[in-house]
Amino acid sequence: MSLFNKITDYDTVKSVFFDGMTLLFGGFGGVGTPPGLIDCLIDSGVKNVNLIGNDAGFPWIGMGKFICMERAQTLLASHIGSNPVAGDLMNQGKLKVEFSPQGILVERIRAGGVGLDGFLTEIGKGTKLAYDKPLVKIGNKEFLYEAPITGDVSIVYAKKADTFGNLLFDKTARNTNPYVAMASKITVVEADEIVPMGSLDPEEIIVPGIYVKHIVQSKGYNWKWKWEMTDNA
Amino acid sequence: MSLFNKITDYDTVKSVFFDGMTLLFGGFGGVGTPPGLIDCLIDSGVKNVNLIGNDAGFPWIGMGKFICMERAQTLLASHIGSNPVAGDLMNQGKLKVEFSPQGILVERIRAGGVGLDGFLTEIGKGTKLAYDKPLVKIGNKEFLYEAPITGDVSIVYAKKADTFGNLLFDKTARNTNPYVAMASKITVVEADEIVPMGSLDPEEIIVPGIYVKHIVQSKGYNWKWKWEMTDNA
Amino acid sequence: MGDDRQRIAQRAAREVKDGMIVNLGIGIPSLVPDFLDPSIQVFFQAENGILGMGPTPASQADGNLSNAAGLPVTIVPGASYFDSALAFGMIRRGCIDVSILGALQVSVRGDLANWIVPGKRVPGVGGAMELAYGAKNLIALMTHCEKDGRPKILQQCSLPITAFHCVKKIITERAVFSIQDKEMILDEITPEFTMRDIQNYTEADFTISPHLQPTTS
Amino acid sequence: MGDDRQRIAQRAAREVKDGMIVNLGIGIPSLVPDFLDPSIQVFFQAENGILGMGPTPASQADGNLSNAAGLPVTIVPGASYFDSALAFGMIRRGCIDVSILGALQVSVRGDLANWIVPGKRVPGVGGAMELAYGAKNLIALMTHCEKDGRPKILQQCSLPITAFHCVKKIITERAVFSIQDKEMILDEITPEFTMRDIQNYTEADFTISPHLQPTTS
Repeated sequence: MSLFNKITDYDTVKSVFFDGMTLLFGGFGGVGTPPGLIDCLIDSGVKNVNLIGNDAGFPWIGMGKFICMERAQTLLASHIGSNPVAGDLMNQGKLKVEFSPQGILVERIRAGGVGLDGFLTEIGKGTKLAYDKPLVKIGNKEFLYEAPITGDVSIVYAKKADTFGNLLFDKTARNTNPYVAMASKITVVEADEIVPMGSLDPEEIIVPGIYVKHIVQSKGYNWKWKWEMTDNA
Repeated sequence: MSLFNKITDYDTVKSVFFDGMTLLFGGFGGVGTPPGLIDCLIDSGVKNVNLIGNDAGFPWIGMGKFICMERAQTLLASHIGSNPVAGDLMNQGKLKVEFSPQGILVERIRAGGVGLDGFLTEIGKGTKLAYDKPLVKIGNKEFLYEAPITGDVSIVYAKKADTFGNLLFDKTARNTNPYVAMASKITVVEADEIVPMGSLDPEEIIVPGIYVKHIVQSKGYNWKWKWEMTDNA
Repeated sequence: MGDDRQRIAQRAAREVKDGMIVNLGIGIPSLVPDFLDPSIQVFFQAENGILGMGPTPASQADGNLSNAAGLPVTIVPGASYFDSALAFGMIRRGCIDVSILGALQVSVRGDLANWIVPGKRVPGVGGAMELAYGAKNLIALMTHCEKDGRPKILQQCSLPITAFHCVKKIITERAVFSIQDKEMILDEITPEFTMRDIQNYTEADFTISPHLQPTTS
Repeated sequence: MGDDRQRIAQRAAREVKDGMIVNLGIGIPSLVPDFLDPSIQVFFQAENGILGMGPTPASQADGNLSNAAGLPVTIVPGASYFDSALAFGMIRRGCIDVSILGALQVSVRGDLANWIVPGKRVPGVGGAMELAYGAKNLIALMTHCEKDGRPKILQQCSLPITAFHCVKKIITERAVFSIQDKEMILDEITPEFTMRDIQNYTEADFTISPHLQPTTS
C-alpha cells in the first residue's frame, strides 16, 4: 500500500470498518453510492454505525440495504422518503435520524474536507432543524452555525481511478462523492475502471489522489433501479 | 445578449466598469488574469477602484499594470511582493492594502459565490491580519469569522467558453478564476476560444454558464513573463 | 385527482418564461415540462448536479444520469455536470429564476411546510430550504384541500415549517394566489369553481384581486 | 551567500523522504529539488493548483503552467490540476507531509515571521499561514543572521508573526535546530562553525542535543 499503488481487495477493506464508526457515504438516491462497498460493509458484520450521507437510498438500493438491517444507530441525511423502512425505524426509535438541508449537509462535509471550522447561514433559521445549532451574531444579523463534518471512513464511487487515487466521476454519480472523499481519516474508493498513473488527463481529475487510501475494482451496480422494475415489489 | 449568446466586444464591456466599483479578478501572479480585460479596464478610464484578487501581479503583468496607474483605491490580496510599485504606493498612503491569507481569501470569494454567510477558522488568529475580524466562540474554542466576499464586477480568463458561458481553464491558469466567476453581480469572461453550445463535454466544464454575463474573445497574453525577459528591466 | 395534478402542472407551466433557469421539485412539479410552450428555451437545473436537464429518455436509461428524484433524464446541448455543493451554491446565490415545489401547507404570509408529517410521513427536507432561500421566485403547487376537505392554505401552518415568507405564488386545481408583503391575493379561479368553493376551503385570509380572472390553460 | 543558500537547501533536501507530499515556499526552499536523492519518489504540491509538479522545463515554457512563485514548471505522471481553493483545502486538511518555508525570524517557541518588514519590504502573507496551520511538519530555512550579524533566531520575533508555535525545525548554513514542546534543541552544527559561532549569533535559548552531530550533506 504505497503512495503510488493503493489497489486492494474487498477482504482487506472489511478490516477498515469497525463497530460504532462514523461512515460517510457518497451518492444521491443510490446513484453514485458504491455497490460493492455496501456489500462489503454488510459482510463485515459491523454494527452501531453512525451514517452520514445525502439520503437513505431505497430499501434495496444504496445505503438503504444496510439501514434495513438495523445496524446503523444514527443517520444524518437530508431525505429518507425513498426508504420507508428508515422512516419506520425512526418512528420506532430504532434509528436516530437527524435531518439537514441538503446543500448545507454537503457544505458541512466539504468544510470538514477542506479543514474549515464551519460556516454561517440563515438557511433553516427558526425551523425545527435548527433547534440545537448555535446562533452567531455578526453585526446586526443572526446566523446559524453549521459545524464541519468528518468521518472515520468514507466510501466513494468513481468512474475511473488511477493507482494513486486520482478520481473522476460519471455524470450525476458525482454528486456528494468529491467531498465525501476528502472528509474522513480513511477513504475507500470503488472504481469502475482502474488505470495506471499518468493515464488520466490532469485537467479532468476531480479528486486528487492525496485523499484516497484504498481502491477496489467495481463490478457495477448490483441492484435494479426503481424505474427498471416491472412493479414496485 | 440572450441567455444563450453572451458574446460581446471590449467596447461594450467598458461600460460595465464604473468609478468606485469593487472588482474581483482571477489570476495568480498574473497567470490566469485576463490580459485583454485588463487593457479594457485601463482604457475605460475608471478610477477609485476597489480591487480584490490573489496578488498585485508584476508592474507590467496582470492587475499590476492597472495598480501602477494609481487608479485603485484599495486592494485586498494575499501577496504584493512581485509588484514593488504596489508596496511603494501602500507605504506612501496612496493605496490601502489589506492582506489576507491566500487560501482564506479564495474561500471568502467562494463563500460569496455560493451564497454562504462566511466561515470560521483559526488561521491568522492572534496575528496582525486578524485585528478587526470578529471572534466567535463555539463550545470552548474561539475562531476568526471570515466574511463572504462579493463584487460588482468579476473578470475571468478561460481557455474555452461556449456561448452560454460554460467555462474551462488551462492548467494553473485556473487558480482563483472559478470562484471569482461566481462572486460578482456581473461576470465578464475573456476566453481563448469561444465555441457553440454543445461542443464542450459536460464533464469537463468547471464553471457552468449560469454565472456569466459577457464573453469576449482573447488575443492571449500581451505581456512578457519575468522568465522570458533577457534582463529584469 | 390525477386530473387535478395535471391541471395544476399545466397552469404552473405558464409561469416558466423564455430564457429562465428553472428548478422543479418532486411530485406535481415534475409534470410541468410536459406542458411547456414548445417555442421557449429554458434550462432546468437539478440539485444533484445538472444544469441543462432534458426529458425522460425514450429508451436505454442510464443509471448514472438522473434527476434529484432519482429518475432517469437526458441532457440538452450546453448542459454541464457538477457536484451537489456547486448545485446548491447556484441555488443559494440566486441563480434560479423560478423554483416550483410541491407543498403540504402554505400560510397566509408565504410560510412553506413540505418536509414532514410528524409521526406519519417522514420524507425529509431535501433541498427545499435552500430553494426557498435562494430562488428568485418560489411557486408552491398542491391540491387545494386534504382528501377529507381540510384546507391546506392556512393562517398558520400546523406542520413543521420548511422556510418562512418564501412562497410567492400558490397554484391549486381551484385557484391561483399570489403573496405580496405577507398578504395573500386571489388572482385566478378555475372556471368550474365558485368563489364560495374557494372561500369555504381556504383558511387563510385573502383579498380578491381587482384583476381577478378565470384560470385558463 | 549564494553558497549558504545552496548549503541550506542541500541539508533541507534530506528531510524529504520517499512517498512524501511536499510543499516548497519561494526563495531558498525552491532550491531543494536540486538536491533530492534521485532514488526517492515524492509529489510536490503547489498552492496555485498542482499536485505532482516536476522540474523547470528545459525549453518551451508554458505561461499557464507555473508554480506558486509564477515560475514555469512541468508535471509528472499522476499529476492533477485544480483550483486554489482545493489546493488550500489540502493544506489545511493536513495532506502535506512537509512544508519547507523561507523565514525572516523564528522564535524559541517556533513562532514564524516571514511576511512583512513594516515600512520596508511588504511581500504579503501568501499561503504561509495556511501551511503553518496544516502541514504535518514545517521546516524553516534562513541564513543564520542578518547581513549586519543580528540574530534571526530569537526569544521573541520582532517582526509581525505569520503563525505561532508552528516551526518544527530550523535549518541555517550554520546549524540545525528542532523545536519540541516549545523548547529549542541544537541538533547539528556545520563543520566549519564552532559552538561559539552558534551561541553568539543565536538569541534564543537552546539546549544541546545529547546526539549533537556535524551537519553532513
